[in-house]
Amino acid sequence: MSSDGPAQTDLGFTDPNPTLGPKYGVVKAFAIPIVSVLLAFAVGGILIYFQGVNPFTAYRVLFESALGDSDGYLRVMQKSTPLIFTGLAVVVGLRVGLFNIGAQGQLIVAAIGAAWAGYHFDLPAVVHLPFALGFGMLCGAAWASIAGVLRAYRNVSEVITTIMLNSIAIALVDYLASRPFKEPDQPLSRTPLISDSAALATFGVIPSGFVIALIVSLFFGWFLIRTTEGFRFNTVGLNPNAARYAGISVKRTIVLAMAVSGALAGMGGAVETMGVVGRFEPAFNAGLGFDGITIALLARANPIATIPAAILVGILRTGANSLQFETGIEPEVVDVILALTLLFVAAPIVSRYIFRINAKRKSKSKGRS
Amino acid sequence: MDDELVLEVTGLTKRFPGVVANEDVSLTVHKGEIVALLGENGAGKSTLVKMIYGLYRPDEGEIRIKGETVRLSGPREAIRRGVGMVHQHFQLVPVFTVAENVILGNEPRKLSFIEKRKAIKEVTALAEKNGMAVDPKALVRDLPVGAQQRVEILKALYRRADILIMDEPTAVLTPQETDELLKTMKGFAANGVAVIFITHKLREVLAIADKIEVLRSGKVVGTTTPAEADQAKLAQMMVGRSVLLSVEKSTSSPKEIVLDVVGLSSDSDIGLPAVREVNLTVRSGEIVGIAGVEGNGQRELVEALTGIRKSTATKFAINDENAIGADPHEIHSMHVGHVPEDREKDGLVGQYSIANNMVLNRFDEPEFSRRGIRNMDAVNGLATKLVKEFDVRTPSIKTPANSLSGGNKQKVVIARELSANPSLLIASQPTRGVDVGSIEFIHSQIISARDNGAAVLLVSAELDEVLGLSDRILVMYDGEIVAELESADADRAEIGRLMAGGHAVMAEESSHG
Amino acid sequence: MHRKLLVAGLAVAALVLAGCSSSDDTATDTTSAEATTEAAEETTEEAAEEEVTEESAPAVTMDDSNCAAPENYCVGLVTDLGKVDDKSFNQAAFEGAQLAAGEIGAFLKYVESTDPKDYMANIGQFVAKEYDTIVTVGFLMAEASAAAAAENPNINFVGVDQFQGETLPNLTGLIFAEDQAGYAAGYLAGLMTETNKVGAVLGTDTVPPVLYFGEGYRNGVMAANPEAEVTVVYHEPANAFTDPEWGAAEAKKQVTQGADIVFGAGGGTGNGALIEIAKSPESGKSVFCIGVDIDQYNTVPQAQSCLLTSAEKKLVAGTSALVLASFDGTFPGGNFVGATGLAPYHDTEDAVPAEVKTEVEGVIAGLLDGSLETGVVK
Amino acid sequence: MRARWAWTITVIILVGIMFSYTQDELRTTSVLSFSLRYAIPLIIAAMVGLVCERSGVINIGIEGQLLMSAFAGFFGAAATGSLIIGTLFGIGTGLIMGAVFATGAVAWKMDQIISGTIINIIATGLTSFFYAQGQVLPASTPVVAIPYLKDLPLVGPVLFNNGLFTYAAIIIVIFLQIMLFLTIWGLRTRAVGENPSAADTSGINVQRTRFINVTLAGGLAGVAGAYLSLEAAGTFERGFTAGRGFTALAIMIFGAWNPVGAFAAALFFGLTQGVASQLQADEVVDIPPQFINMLPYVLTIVLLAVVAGRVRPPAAVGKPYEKD
Repeated sequence: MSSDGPAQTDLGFTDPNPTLGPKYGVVKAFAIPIVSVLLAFAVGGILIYFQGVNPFTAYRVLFESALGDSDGYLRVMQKSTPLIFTGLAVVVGLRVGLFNIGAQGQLIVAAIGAAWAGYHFDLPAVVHLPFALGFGMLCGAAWASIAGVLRAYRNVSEVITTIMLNSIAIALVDYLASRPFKEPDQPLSRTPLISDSAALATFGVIPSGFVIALIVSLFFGWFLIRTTEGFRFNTVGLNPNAARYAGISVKRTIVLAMAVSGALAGMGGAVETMGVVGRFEPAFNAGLGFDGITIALLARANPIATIPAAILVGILRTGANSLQFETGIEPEVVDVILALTLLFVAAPIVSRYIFRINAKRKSKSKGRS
Repeated sequence: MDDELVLEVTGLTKRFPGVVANEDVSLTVHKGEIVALLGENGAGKSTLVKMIYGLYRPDEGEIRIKGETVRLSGPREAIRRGVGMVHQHFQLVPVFTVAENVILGNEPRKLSFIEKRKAIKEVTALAEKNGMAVDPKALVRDLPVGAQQRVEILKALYRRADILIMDEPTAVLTPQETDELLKTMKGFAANGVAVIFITHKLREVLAIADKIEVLRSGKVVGTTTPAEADQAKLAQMMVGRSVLLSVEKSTSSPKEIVLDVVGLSSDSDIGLPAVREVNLTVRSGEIVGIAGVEGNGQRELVEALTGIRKSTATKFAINDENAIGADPHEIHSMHVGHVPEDREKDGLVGQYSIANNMVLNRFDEPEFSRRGIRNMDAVNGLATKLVKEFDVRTPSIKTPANSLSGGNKQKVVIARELSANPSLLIASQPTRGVDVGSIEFIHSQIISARDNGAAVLLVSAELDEVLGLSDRILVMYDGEIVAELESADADRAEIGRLMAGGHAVMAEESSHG
Repeated sequence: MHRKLLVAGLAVAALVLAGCSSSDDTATDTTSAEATTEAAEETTEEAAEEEVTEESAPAVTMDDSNCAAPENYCVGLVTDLGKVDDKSFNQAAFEGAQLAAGEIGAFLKYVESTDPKDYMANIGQFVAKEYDTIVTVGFLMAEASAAAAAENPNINFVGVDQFQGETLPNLTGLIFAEDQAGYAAGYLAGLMTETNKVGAVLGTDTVPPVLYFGEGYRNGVMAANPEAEVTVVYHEPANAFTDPEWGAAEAKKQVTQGADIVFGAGGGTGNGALIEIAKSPESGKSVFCIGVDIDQYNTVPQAQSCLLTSAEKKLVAGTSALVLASFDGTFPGGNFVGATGLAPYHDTEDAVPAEVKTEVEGVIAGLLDGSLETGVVK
Repeated sequence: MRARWAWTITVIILVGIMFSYTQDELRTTSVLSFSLRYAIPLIIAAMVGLVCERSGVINIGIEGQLLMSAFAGFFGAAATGSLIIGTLFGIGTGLIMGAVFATGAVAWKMDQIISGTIINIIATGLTSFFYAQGQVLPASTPVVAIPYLKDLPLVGPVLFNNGLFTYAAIIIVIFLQIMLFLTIWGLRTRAVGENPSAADTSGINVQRTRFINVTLAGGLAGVAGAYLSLEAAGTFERGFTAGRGFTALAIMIFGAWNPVGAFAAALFFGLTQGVASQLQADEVVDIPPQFINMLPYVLTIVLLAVVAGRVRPPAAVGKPYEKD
């Protein structure tokens, strides 16, 4: 038992370099999340059944509304976008052995930061867009860095600090939106609308924020495997002692990773402000950071896998209201399904079952050789 | 010694994923008998006693305690049946007092409340009775190692253990402390306690054991007594063939100074001085060995020299370059290779492939990366080459390091550190827990590094290793270098005394007398 | 063993939950008109033991498959982040829609938003089915309603609690003079107080209606009784409407400090205050509470003993009137100021002197005809 | 050193309260009552975290446990018409939630943070999904004034004129303080939280101890949840625990993992809330309420940053116990 390394979170990811790593991670990477989702849907189906609705009808409605037409696609993409970012934020933390519970706080701080940068300045779009986006990311990174620095230099658990920082962030943005940044001459607590020059466009049914999310996600998939900095992240996450002995500054890596994590969550908030909401309004960003935890775990700390995981959550959240419209089932059933999915992904029951099947198969195939 | 059989183990087998830790082990222990379990690291001694203590459950076989076949569900039941254990890594709660640690699990109680005063009285009495001085109200974290071990022993005695297992109790003690402990153990035996004594130190075994069981690769390979055996015979039984007592090597031809240290001091993890004003030079082409009982500052010294631990020094230079305040990365770039003491914890990333481990501290060098992007072809190329050169037995360079044996893991670390052609190699316990074949290979690699002009600083708790490899020997005691000897005139007994804190002069006197 | 424990535990929990959910069959009805859909029809046999839907409305159109047909009239309702059972304005608006739908034999269905970004989409579901009238509830939805109304000129939109700056013929914002209701309540409190101290426990002042209620109340008290001391405390914005425990504690504090009438306004937070006052042994004798939005005598039965009245926005009446107007073709467009006033005294009828009742009625009349100002700056 | 400034602050606050009492009796006692009331659920919830962490398990699922048991307590009482049965429902649900959490975090050795997160998400989902409106408590919990004591100046009306749960909370704190530091259970629990391996070799079943403690802590969460819905609020709303489970963690840390310390910390934070709302009511100064509300969290972070190392969680917290 090492006493002073970062808490290790074994999520079953193995050698992060697939070209060098063995293939045994594949089962864990795909089978467990898929089986877990199916199981969660099964249990959710039972709940739906007891509400007097045919679960198959309910699920058909849910998926049709999300994937049935271009409007559905657009909404799924819009909903998935911030979730990809917050999922990535949690993933990057996990890779370095940090549990960033604070994506929510980082996201809202960045969302109001981007809104301020978006309405307060009047700049040409080529400057304004990156400026507002960057300023939001900076806010998220700074917010997360408080936890990162405390973790690295004072050995204070980032779990506790990010929980505290979430509560502080909520109070802080409420204050900002209701007083200094408030849109004047109207009663609501919200900021003014951002200038058009800071608004992210939607191309047809494809929001540009979603495209950015995809690119960033793919980038981090590459970054963690192919770059020296990514190698540092992984090494610190897997064995901080060995990292230190190998000349990697663990403290610097922790601070950097937490800042990157916060910047990613912040990007989610900024994109949400600039691409979807158009201003900062407190209720509009509820729960996005917490969904990030679900997504990161569902993706088993793989950056690219956050895309399908976020899309799944996006579909569920998009379809929830249609489910109520068509069948009268309360939209909260989606939360129950997500919680169950997370339970099955994290709990060893599913993986044990899958591995037992797998082991049996292997022992059979070994018989040949 | 009594004839009453208190412990009988037959056909005990324990498997862990991928390893058979114990296979068909049988053993008998009588009342008042001291049975030594002798074997190298990894021979299965600890696994065996952990089964007897109920920490592991045997896969096959039978344990009979005082004539009764038992299936131990855990330590609690073992304790109830009179089995006590002094663990190699002390099982103490640092923030508890001595008394609290001793009574934990067997508390004197009134209703559910602990009778604190009674506990302190009992512990004091027990300590006095067994001649072990310790303050029951002191916090364990404030005690020195020797005193902590006494607490550990008191814990077992408090539970009225009449079968006492001692797992490598002398590893952390000086020779003098060791002698005292051996005396105490004899006292226990005289009082009718059966003692199972685990060690890999032959001298101790011959000194006090009534019976010696030698384990190798999880099996009992022989049973003997001190009367029938001598050190050479025991060693042969342990390793299965004659040990090369001295390593073959040419005489050294030291050249320029590579490592030059004057007045280096460093603190331990809990902030106490661990390394005091150490002066040290290592020249190109020589191996300097540091002998000493573990815990006398060797670890802190190595960590200070490699930049992992903060230190102060009047002078600390590597190849004439100032290294005071340098971090591990900077030290590494001064062409220093470091084989850490605990390779699993500090030397490797178990989940990484062999290839990634081969460049663990060089991944960002221009050879293996360009503008922050890793060059995997170069990495794989180097790994393939090193696996062949250093005879790492692995199916592939993509195999995770976790799945290698101890010896092969160590070869990966040594290969990595030597492949950069270091001008200074700091090797800490380079053959700990490594099989005999690998030991020889590793020794020959260290010597050939020296012959190629590297300066080598070797730290080892195995005196034979230090004696066999070093050209010069420094003895470390209580954070200080207390003596420097040319290996030619080094004498085992003398070094032993030095390791125990005896001064060189005294050593000379005693050797005259 | 642990696994069995978990399964058993979950089973027990599920049973407990199921028990709870079915126990509301007899509770205040909210499920009437939305009941039957094609999905539910498919499963009616299976759902034999399910909630029995109480059809309060006669001759309702049974589904929304053909809303475009003139003989089928469909009414949809979208809430903001609240639920139609929130004991507050969402519920009142829904009840209003139910009332109207029952009267005209319309089909009624609702969707509860879970994310503000879904407002348009949720409205869109009703639009797609060509609903005739769509009720959107809550000031947060004002902009979404305006946008939807502009896009769909042949559907009428009722925006409850939404001030519409731009006038569209097919969008009517149902607004209320909360300050007037608050003023009336405050006036009553000012006359009723024996200790010359009255209090108010409110949701956040960042939500306009709450602010108007609060400040109207303050001014009302002062107008009735210049010697009285008014304590007005708002919750912070986070969890402003879901913190009954804070509401209760704050109400208790005000009573301890001598307030004998407390106005609780702010969703669950305000309800917490009302329930706390009702716990007092003097409840209904010398200590009173005043509710908000709708007649809380019905929605917060625990508070009946202390409930003097409720500063009412006639949400039910207003919503139902606008839905009916939409049906009749007399939809006004722009903004429609709904009635405000005080709910009946109920159990405290006898505690309020007749002259107080008369005086308060006079004040309400004055507010309505404009002869009296509340002094609240909007 | 920490103890010294903690005492200094305590003395300053007490002197302040005395002074305020001489100035305005009623305001002082009512603000203190408010503070105590604000503190009570936090205190009990902090005890949940404390028992878990002292056993080596970090529980960030307190929020969910509170929510579920408040839900079950309220609807149990409403359905059966009995506050006592409702309370039992709440505690029972708390125990179940504790056992579920223990199954994940202890028995299955899942990551403790993930287990807690799952508890929170499940609780939010289930309570929203199954929430039914229109339920009413059969009665309100009685306020019990303790004879003689209630007539004491200052402390009488504040401490000795409360609902039963309030007394229960105070008793729980004292009880746990005694249990933790004077009894065998306490010694063993602390051993398990500090060095599980040492506990194991001393014959203590680490897994069982943790499982039982975490489950029982869930029962405490049940008490807190029942308090919230049955005594404090008298109702249930979706999500109405309003982050108290997280604030409880802050309080636990601020109290240095010590029941009485946590009690003091909770009272301190309660006092800040009480004073803040009084300032607003009296229209004295206009402090944005958000700043008052973030105070516990800011102070906790500052505390952790400044005295890190001295305020130390039990050594084994967060790590599932693996033999060797």
